[in-house]
Amino acid sequence: MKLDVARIRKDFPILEQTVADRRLVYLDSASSSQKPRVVLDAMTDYYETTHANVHRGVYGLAVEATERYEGARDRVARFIGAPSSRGIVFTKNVTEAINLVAHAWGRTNLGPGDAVLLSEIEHHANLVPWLMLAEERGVELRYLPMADDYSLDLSDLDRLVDGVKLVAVTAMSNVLGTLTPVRRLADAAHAAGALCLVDGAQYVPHLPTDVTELGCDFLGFTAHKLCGPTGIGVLWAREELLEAMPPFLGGGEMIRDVRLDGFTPNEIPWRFEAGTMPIAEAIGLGAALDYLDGLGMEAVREHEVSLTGYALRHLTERFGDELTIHGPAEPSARGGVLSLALRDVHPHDVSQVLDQDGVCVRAGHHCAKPLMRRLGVGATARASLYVYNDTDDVDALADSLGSASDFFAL
Amino acid sequence: MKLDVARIRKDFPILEQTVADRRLVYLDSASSSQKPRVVLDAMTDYYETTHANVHRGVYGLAVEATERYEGARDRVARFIGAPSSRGIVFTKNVTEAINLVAHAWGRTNLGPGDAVLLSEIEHHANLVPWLMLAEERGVELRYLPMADDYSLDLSDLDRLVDGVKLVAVTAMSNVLGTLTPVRRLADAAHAAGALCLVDGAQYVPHLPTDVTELGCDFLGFTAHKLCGPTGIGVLWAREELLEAMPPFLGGGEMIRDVRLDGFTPNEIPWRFEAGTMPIAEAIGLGAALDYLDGLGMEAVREHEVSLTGYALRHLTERFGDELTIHGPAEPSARGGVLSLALRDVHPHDVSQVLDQDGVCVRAGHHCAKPLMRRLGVGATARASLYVYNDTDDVDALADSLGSASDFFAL
Amino acid sequence: MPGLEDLYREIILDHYRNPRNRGELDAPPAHRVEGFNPLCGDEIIVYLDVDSDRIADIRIAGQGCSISQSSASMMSSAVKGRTTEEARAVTRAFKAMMSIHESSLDGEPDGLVGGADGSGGGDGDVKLGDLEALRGVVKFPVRIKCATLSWNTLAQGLDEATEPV
Amino acid sequence: MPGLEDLYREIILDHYRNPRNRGELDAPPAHRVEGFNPLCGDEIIVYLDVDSDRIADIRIAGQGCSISQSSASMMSSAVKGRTTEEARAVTRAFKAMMSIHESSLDGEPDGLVGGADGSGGGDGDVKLGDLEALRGVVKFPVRIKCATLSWNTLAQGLDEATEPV
Ligand SMILES: Cc1ncc(COP(=O)(O)O)c(C=O)c1O
Ligand SMILES: Cc1ncc(COP(=O)(O)O)c(C=O)c1O
Repeated sequence: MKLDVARIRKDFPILEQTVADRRLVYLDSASSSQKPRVVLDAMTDYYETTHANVHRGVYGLAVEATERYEGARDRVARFIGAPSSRGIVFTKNVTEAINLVAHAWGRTNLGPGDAVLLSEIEHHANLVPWLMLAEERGVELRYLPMADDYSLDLSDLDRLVDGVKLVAVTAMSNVLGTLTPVRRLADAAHAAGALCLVDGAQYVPHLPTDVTELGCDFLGFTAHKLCGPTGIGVLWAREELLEAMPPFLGGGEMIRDVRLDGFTPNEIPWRFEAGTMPIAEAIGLGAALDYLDGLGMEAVREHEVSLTGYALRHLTERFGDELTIHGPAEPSARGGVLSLALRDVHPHDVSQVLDQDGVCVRAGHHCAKPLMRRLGVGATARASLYVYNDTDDVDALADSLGSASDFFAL
Repeated sequence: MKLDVARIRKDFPILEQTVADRRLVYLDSASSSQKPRVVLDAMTDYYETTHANVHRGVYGLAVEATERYEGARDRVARFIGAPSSRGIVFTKNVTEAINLVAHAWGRTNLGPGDAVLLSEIEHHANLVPWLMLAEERGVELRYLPMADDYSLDLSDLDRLVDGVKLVAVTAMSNVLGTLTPVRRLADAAHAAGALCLVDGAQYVPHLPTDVTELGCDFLGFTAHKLCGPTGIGVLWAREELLEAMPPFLGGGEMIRDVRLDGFTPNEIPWRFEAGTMPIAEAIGLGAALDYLDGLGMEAVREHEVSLTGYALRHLTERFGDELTIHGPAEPSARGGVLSLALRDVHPHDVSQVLDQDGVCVRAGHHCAKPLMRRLGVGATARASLYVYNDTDDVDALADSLGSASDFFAL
Repeated sequence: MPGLEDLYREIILDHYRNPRNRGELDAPPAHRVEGFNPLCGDEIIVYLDVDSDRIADIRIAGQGCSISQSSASMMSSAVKGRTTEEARAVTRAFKAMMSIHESSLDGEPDGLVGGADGSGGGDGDVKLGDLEALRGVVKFPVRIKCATLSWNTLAQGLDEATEPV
Repeated sequence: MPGLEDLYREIILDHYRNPRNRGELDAPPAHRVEGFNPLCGDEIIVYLDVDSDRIADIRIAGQGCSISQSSASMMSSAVKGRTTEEARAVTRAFKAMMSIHESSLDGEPDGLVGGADGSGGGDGDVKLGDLEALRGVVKFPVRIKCATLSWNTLAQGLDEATEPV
């Protein structure tokens, strides 16, 4: 099944905009995706008909709000093939999800002499929480290096994984597009007696996801990158792990009983949901998953492989050595994230010129400074693709890169 | 200036609902308020015209999104009289705001032998974070007791405050409606060399707020109780305090630089905003504050004092000894939160009967179990008032309480 | 919308007003188990005197709404004098009756409650008697927790009481 | 919408292509200060040789976009050979020119940037010369940080270099 992009584009109100009489070319979905009308409607409808705080009321609205909120949890579980919704914790973004693990699991299980294996290509969200833990607890951090073909270099995996308690890696690089061998890393982690955390921020929006097939123990992702609203993310974890973890944030909802001299935490998953949660956002996330499942995640992936292939070919043909694309050459080994370097024109300047043509690409370090250093650049101009992009967008990108090249020609 | 409630009600789509042919009587705003159309429109408009991730893009949309997000920060600063927006940190709710202080300030400044002064009437959000810290660090917790007139008993304040490093209190009880003497407590804290944190979850939505007048060092509140969306809260802190605090959550945006062996945190307030923030929600919060300022917070307060007075008189006349109202008798000493006990009918059952008449009140412990024990009850039925409530709502409550009383008569 | 009479049957109100087996037992020798409903603050304390696999005595303390109190009262009548196996069978049958919907509220999510498989576990002929009156609770999903609180507490008590020491 | 020519004046592109005072100085004796733009990853390193209150030499290293690089290059030309007081005055004047809007982006919020008060501080007659070409940057608020990066770094360097030891 192929995606009908023309039809899909009509679902996204923002794409009706024109910039200087040309259509908006939004190529920054790796940073945050746009939202289809059904998602906005689901949230507005919730506020207009059902809003009340959840889990605490006997009256009709509160019951209904609770059912919709918990229904979203079930929806998330189904989307990622989780055995039950008890393993689904709502957070404000994937960053909080990873911090939750670093605090609640990390501080309980890691101390001086313990090691965590990360990779050189991680987003800051999967680096800084561990750097903080390392500093506080004397935990050792190790890094899987990047190979010259932009894949993870596993040649030293056996040595690196030996003795670690956690392997925490991204399933897809937000800079390179590289898909990492999650299953293999999870198996290696387990063989070494370690757990495996997967940062699915870039993976879950773009590929069919099944936590059992991935084989990991924790998976985090974030709604705003998969057609959902800002303000909500997800941590999935194996239930036994959640059961054994102490709470992270303290407050209402996550307790069973509170006394002036202590408290008893609630059951999972609510133990990890302190205070009033992003209720409307959970409902919006549910609607986003309905939308994506309506398109079919297999079809989404196929569309992106083919569009990425088109972009790689087209850009390479047109710009040759003028343009470096930092990432795997093979579309099936990567997602639709194209980190571009146009000669020595600074990405910031590239993006500025593109903006004049209504072409939105991100210039910067993409929250992956260690990877930037590894690539030997300060920044890249990153174009990223999603369900509403088509070859016209890629062509517009190419044309606009042409203008930038001319403008900054010596 | 008096509130025009009839006109205000038209701003809230959910209030158009009828239950069994009667209008919806929403009396649970202390738990979460309803949202006016302008707030929903502001968020939808943002998503439909401007959405992009903030702080990271050169292109037009990203710049505009950043301006709207940072504009919301300025808006919040104005609403609470903060000297600058550098002291405004967005969180997901007030619970996270208090946890942030407990972690970033608490773990740096509190250890064994140090003490924190709380009160018996706190919400779990201002208890559990400190209980967790007490358990982890051996910090001593002290409690201001509740007096029999439902005010805080300050007779022992001098002794209790002596030697503490932090006084953390609610400005208004979510169960009793009691307004606490924040200024006096802040002054006592400062005289004792301590800081003062105020849980403003119930205060900020209902009274004009000025952090300088309150005299506190930290103030937290939550958007969903003041006509704003779920998914966003605020921590205000004096800038010098924020400057000296280490980060809490780690990830993108809160850093200046990241290396494989360490990181440099960003400036305030961004140091405390890890990952993609609730952007649309910040914009919704800004719109909610515009809405409330449009009504005028003085007028909001006047309306609630007068409506609370009406309710206290009316209910007491009608039910006499049959009905206990746990809270101060004087409307000017309290907010519009009425915790009711109808004879020995369980609040859960009261609320169930009221629900049949479309009267929404909350039955439960209201996340204040220690206070419930102090009151000698397991739960109360709580009716709470806001800008869209009027005497008709109070009358409907009274009638429905009458039915409940009859239904459960022996 | 289901009406109040679906929820508050006369027999329920009767147990609420005149709770059976109310009180405490010395623990030990009796087993004492506490149950909380975090939603509403209800607390149930079940005292169990198990003598060679038979519930020789049972007492209920704590506070709660009409549904949780009457359910506890009926439970105590239903299991007093029964063997622990019989008590477990009634528990399964009762929870099966209550199992619809419990998932989506703030209790145990989908399919993890004993009920569903209990009903397929051959307890089909357990007589619920008065307890049938609680069937209407299912129409008020948020109150199911009230009805099952004492039963979950009982189940925990039975596990503790029959644990090999 | 302001056009590219508002931003990329010829003189800016010239400084970008042919940066003045590019390089390093031995530190010590020179002062070495680093500046980051967390938005885009730009890094500027300023080397300052301050000799009895005069900037005897200055060198710029690091990487960045055309705006940050040209601004650094122009800055180096503008302050080289000047007294530290004169350099501070130019800095204030430059930041005053840039101060519009900086607040609402990811730099220092409202009114806390030196610019605003600097412009009221009697630097009105400081000649900005070539630096005037950067005025167009103000129309592209997100690029203001690029233009001011080297100046903020210089300011920090001057503070360190003139600190009483
Ligand atoms: C006094 C008080 N503090 C804290 C909270 C917690 O607010 P939130 O759940 O939005 O974090 C509430 C409301 O539930 C409250 O009433
Ligand atoms: C790989 C990866 N991990 C983590 C994140 C952080 O996501 P969020 O900012 O929603 O927490 C992102 C996106 O910014 C990402 O691309």
